[in-house]
Amino acid sequence: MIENKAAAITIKSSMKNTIIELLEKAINKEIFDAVIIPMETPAKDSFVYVLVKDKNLLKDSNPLPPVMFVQGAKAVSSITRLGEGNLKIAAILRPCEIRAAIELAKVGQTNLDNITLISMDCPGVLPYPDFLSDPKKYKKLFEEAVEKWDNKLMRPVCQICNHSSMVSGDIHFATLGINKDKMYLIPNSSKGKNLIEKLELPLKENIESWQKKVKEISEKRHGKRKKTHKDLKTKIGGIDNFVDTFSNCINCHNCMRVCPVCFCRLCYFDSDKVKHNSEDYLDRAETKGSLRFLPDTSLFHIGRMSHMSLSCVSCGSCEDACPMAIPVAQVFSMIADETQELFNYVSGRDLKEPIPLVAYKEEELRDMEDAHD
Amino acid sequence: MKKDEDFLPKIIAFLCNWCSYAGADLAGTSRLKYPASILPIRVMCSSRVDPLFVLRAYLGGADGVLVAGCHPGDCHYQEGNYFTRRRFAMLKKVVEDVGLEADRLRLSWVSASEGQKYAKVAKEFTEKIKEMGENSAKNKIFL
Amino acid sequence: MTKTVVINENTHKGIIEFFKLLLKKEKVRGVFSLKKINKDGDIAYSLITDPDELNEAVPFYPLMPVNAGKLLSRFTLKGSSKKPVIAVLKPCELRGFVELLKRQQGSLENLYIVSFTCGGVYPSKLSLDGTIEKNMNSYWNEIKKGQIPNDLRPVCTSCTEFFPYTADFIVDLIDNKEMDKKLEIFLNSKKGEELTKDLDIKSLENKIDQQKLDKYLKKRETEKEKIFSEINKKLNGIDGLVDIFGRCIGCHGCSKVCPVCYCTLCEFDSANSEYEPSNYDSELKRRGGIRAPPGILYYHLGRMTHIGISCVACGSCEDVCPVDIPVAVIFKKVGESVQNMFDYVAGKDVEEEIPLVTFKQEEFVEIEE
Amino acid sequence: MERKIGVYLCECGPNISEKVDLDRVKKEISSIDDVAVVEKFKLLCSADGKKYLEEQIKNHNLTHLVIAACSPKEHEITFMEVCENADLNPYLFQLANIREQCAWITADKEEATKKAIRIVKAAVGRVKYHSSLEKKEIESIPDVLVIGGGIAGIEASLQLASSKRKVFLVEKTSELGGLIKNFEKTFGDMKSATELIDNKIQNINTNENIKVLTNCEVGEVIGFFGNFEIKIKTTTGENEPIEFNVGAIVVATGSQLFNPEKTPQFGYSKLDNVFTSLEFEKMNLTKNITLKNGKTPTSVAFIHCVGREEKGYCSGICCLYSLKYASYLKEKLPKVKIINLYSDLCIPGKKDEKFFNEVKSKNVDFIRSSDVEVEKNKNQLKINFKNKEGKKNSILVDMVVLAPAIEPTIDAVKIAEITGISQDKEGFFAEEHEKLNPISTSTEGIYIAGCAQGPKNISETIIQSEAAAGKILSSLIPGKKIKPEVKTSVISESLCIGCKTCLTVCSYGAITFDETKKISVVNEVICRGCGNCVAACPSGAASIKHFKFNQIYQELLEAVK
Repeated sequence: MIENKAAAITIKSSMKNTIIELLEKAINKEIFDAVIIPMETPAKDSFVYVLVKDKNLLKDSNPLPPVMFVQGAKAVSSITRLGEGNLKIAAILRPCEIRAAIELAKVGQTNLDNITLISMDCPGVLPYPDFLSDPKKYKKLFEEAVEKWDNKLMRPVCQICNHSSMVSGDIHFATLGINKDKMYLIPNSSKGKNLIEKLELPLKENIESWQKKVKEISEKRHGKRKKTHKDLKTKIGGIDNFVDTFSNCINCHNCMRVCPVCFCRLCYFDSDKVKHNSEDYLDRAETKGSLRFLPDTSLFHIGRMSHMSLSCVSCGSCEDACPMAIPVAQVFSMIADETQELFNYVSGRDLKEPIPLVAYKEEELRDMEDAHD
Repeated sequence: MKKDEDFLPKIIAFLCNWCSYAGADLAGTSRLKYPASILPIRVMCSSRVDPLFVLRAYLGGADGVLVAGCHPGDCHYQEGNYFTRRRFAMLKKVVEDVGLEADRLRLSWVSASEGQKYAKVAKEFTEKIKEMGENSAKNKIFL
Repeated sequence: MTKTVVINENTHKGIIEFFKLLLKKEKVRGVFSLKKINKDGDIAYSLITDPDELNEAVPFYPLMPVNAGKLLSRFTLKGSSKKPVIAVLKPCELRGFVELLKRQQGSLENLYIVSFTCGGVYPSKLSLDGTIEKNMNSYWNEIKKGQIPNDLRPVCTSCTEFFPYTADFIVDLIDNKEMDKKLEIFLNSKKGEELTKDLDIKSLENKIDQQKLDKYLKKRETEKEKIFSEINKKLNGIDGLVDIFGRCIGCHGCSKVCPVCYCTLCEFDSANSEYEPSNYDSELKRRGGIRAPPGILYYHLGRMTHIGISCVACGSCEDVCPVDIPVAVIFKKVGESVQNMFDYVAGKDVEEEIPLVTFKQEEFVEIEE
Repeated sequence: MERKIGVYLCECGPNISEKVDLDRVKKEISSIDDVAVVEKFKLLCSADGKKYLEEQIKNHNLTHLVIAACSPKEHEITFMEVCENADLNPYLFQLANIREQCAWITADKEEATKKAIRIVKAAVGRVKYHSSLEKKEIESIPDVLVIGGGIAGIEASLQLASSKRKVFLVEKTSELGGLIKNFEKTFGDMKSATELIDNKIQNINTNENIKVLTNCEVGEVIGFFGNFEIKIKTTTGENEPIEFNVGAIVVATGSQLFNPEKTPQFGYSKLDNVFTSLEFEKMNLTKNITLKNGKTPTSVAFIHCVGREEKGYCSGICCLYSLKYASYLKEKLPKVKIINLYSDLCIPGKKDEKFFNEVKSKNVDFIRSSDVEVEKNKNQLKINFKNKEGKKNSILVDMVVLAPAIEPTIDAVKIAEITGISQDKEGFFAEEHEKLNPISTSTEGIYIAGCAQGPKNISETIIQSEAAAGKILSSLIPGKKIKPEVKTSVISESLCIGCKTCLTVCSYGAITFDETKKISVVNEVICRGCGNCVAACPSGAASIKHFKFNQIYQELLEAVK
């Protein structure tokens, strides 16, 4: 955060409309050429990210949809991977999506030069399968839950999310701890400050009440998170329990495909390196009497953890996409917390912070080593 | 949907180098007139036209897509156009089966000496597309 | 008349006994089958080499966690085993495997296939809350009576290719009144006859009741008409397609699990399918807005042009879809239609060439207008 | 590297400028990213124009060039040369056709201008994705392998052999000459066939640049135009295979007769005194024409078109050799009665009508007939047939000579497999194109001559042999390197999954399968660059230089806009 001040905006009809109006204004002032924002599908059964320029289309967008259909970082990546382009773009994303977009920037999968990342206090999202079972009903339920800031209906990983407010990005729409008729626009970078200036908004509100509320929620969630992870660890501890957790896995790799920080063109676990000849498989079968086929389900999941847990943002996309209802996101969020703690790293916190495995410190991790004589 | 007289469709024409492109050139050197709707893309053989190119053109908003090659049996590369024909037949079927307008896709055999035929195909196809109106995929944002 | 092996046990026990005998006599080194893999009764395909482990096998279980054709491809792709392996596949899995064989993605060497007239499977999701297990009795009662059980995958209730043409061993389950008393295994190939030649096992000459199967086929055809006419109502121009596929999240799980999608890197995951910034620019100018990532319809329609010709309508794609798009029904419809053009049934015959790598000089003359 | 695209609009005198508002085109194109310069010029293909372009490329340090002018069929090569002279790789250039397919066909100037803008934009979009390509040159071997020692192979060998070009002539039997060895005379001119062939064989034997390999057959052919590795086996299998390299191959394996046992109604091999044409030729050449019992025949019937229906084509020479046989008979047995039973007479060519009239005037009968059957009738043969009115009729003769269809030799399948050339549905070797390339095959550097390609008479065979030789003489010049197609397919090793789809659709055998890596590999020397494999490959592993995905796609994108 660059300073402890915010611009206040009066909420007229709804928070959603206020955000859209502000974006419209920014487009009119040619601060942005286009906006990346969720929009409801014509069938009204889901949402998609769209890159919009047309102001009439922008009216139909929804900055705070009830589900995370596609992780927003993936949308940003699809637009900027091949270059920053000529368009100045505002991206309306949830905090975890912004973090993923930043992780991807570290590995060249997003180019944030022309992107202004805009976040909001995130109430969490509904599990996608629940939503799909009755979109109309769940849209209503979601709105009610947001109103009450009650996240019992939200996904398990959202319920234990301790990064649900501004973490990184350029500017943030704050609603927590603020009167219902207002929201704050808090700049978090020079880009963000620039936006406020261009919009001619006075940067004078004190943000203490928001900070206090955010901290309170974050701490509460952190405690819940630790407890949940601890329980989970007991549940999946040991190889048998671990294998059982993933026993229904059908190797569709949907979890990997939707993961915002799994960016490989061809996943190692889909490559030739995991294909073997019949004899090898039979030999392996004979050591145990029977070999589950495809084998190596655990290798895939643990391997993926080793590949991406340092960048995992606990967004929950993997769990939403799992057709076999495996609690992937919960397991991964637990592992991610542990690996990131090793390096005092929070994925997507800061673009300048290198991903731990491409950096080192001379004096670190000494307790991992054998004692030297 | 736009159906007025002024509507000049956008038609992408994939032309094989040896027959159809030469045929289209001949239409020009013979000073035949046909609508400016046709945008030619030269390929060495019609068999280079991956059905996905046609699909991209269609979903990208082209009002029509023409694939033209040597007559069967006359392919410069012996039998490329037979494969083109199968792929095209299949693509058209898929497009039709999912409820899209297969009539926006057309396959024609035009030899190097058939300038007349090329002009005729161009005119007819343009007329046909004019009747059908604009490709509604053009303005969709959820594709 | 076909040579037929008979075991006087119910079909389930019988087939396990048959496999045990093959293992004991060292006719095969392993059995590939669905099997209960843990105390919770979760079921997965397994490669079984220990006769005791066979007790947990459930070869005819109405579940297809993964299309086993794809698994057998993986099993044999990098080199066949030196000793025979016998595998139980559903007919569509077998056809998927055959399509892969045509594309050099596996081998039949030292591989024996058992298949059966298939009553269909449940959506895999139903295995999670125990629904399938609960339905087992009623499922088999319906199959025994030659009826179509409820709640199966839509592509199963409407499947008309439930006969395993190329299997070495066929068990006829549909409308089989004697299922609880005995197991008959029809030896459908020379290979099959060879394997069972000097087994100490009862055999006779018998034949599969075609009339009975035809009757069942009629029921499935009626069901198919119903399902197709429903989907046709939705397949209504570009808007209809956007309504169906609009909620696709682009996970491409459908192609990942598709038995006939075999590419190292899918075209639709490749650089070819990425948009340049300038493409976004021009799309915005034209449409005012564009989905990101773009290309949902391009992906699905493109995939139809790639593998519609080989689609075996197994339903795996729909099963894996996290957003419940009726992918399998649409692919089944398009696949059948495309295959009909060439008088081709995907996976029916190993020798038959895939229509798109061959041609006839006189065909589709009408397509050139 | 920074892209600097130069776009030059050719007025083509009034041809383009009158129909297209080039100033507007210039304005529109100028605003495109990476376009460094847009200029128009009155005639770019003129000497002045070419000089101007060269200077422009150099002065502006252009990295890519687009010329909007006529059809690439007209001046693509011209401008590619300009690029080369200006040290710009010629493949970094794109010619936008705004003349033949725009200015000349569009009535309205406004529409023509708009279309021209789209065409040029598409070309600019495309050229951004062009990459430099290098022309390749490979050493070639001038020597030639000729398969088949009949008249076709002999003629080709004689035409080809010289001090700088060795010819290997492979014949599976123990002597050269082929079928003609059995002939007394050639039809039409009725000159000595033995003399013709013996002279040619002598020329072969005295030519030190021709190596004759009798009792030999081709065991293996690997390689491509300019360098084929050949393995020759002896038919006896005794000696070690002979190995050598050649630059081109002539396949002249000739033909054989349709086996009349497949048409039992003619009684061949069941009835005495029913002969095939070739048996009759041999009998005529080696001894007297006699019946089985040693007597001289008093009447002989020639039955034409044996197997024509079964094979589905007219062999085209049987009528004429039957006339020749009538001549033999009338010369040796002047009193013999000769009847020709034909369904259609095939007497083409500028001289053979005269020959036909001469033979006919010697009291030789011609009966148009159908449903011909031969049966035994005491010591004679009874031929039942329907005449042209459809009435049943019959005649009695002493001898029947059948004129069976000409078909490919049984070796054809094997040779096709070894050389990789294809056969047509009749089993003859397929020419690359019936009219455009009737001597070439699907494999560059392999040519066909004589009856191996289809039934032919001797003169036609010689013409074809000379043509095949001509093709080789003009393309395989000693000391000169071969320039294979530059715009060939490439298959990505990491993306290919080895499904062999590309290999199956390739008409040239340019793709092989690497059995170790289990992937397809393009032989760039053989590939002709059609791009069929690229469209067939589902995983995008195959691509083709200069017609790559992005090159076409960007052109398409601009065109759709």
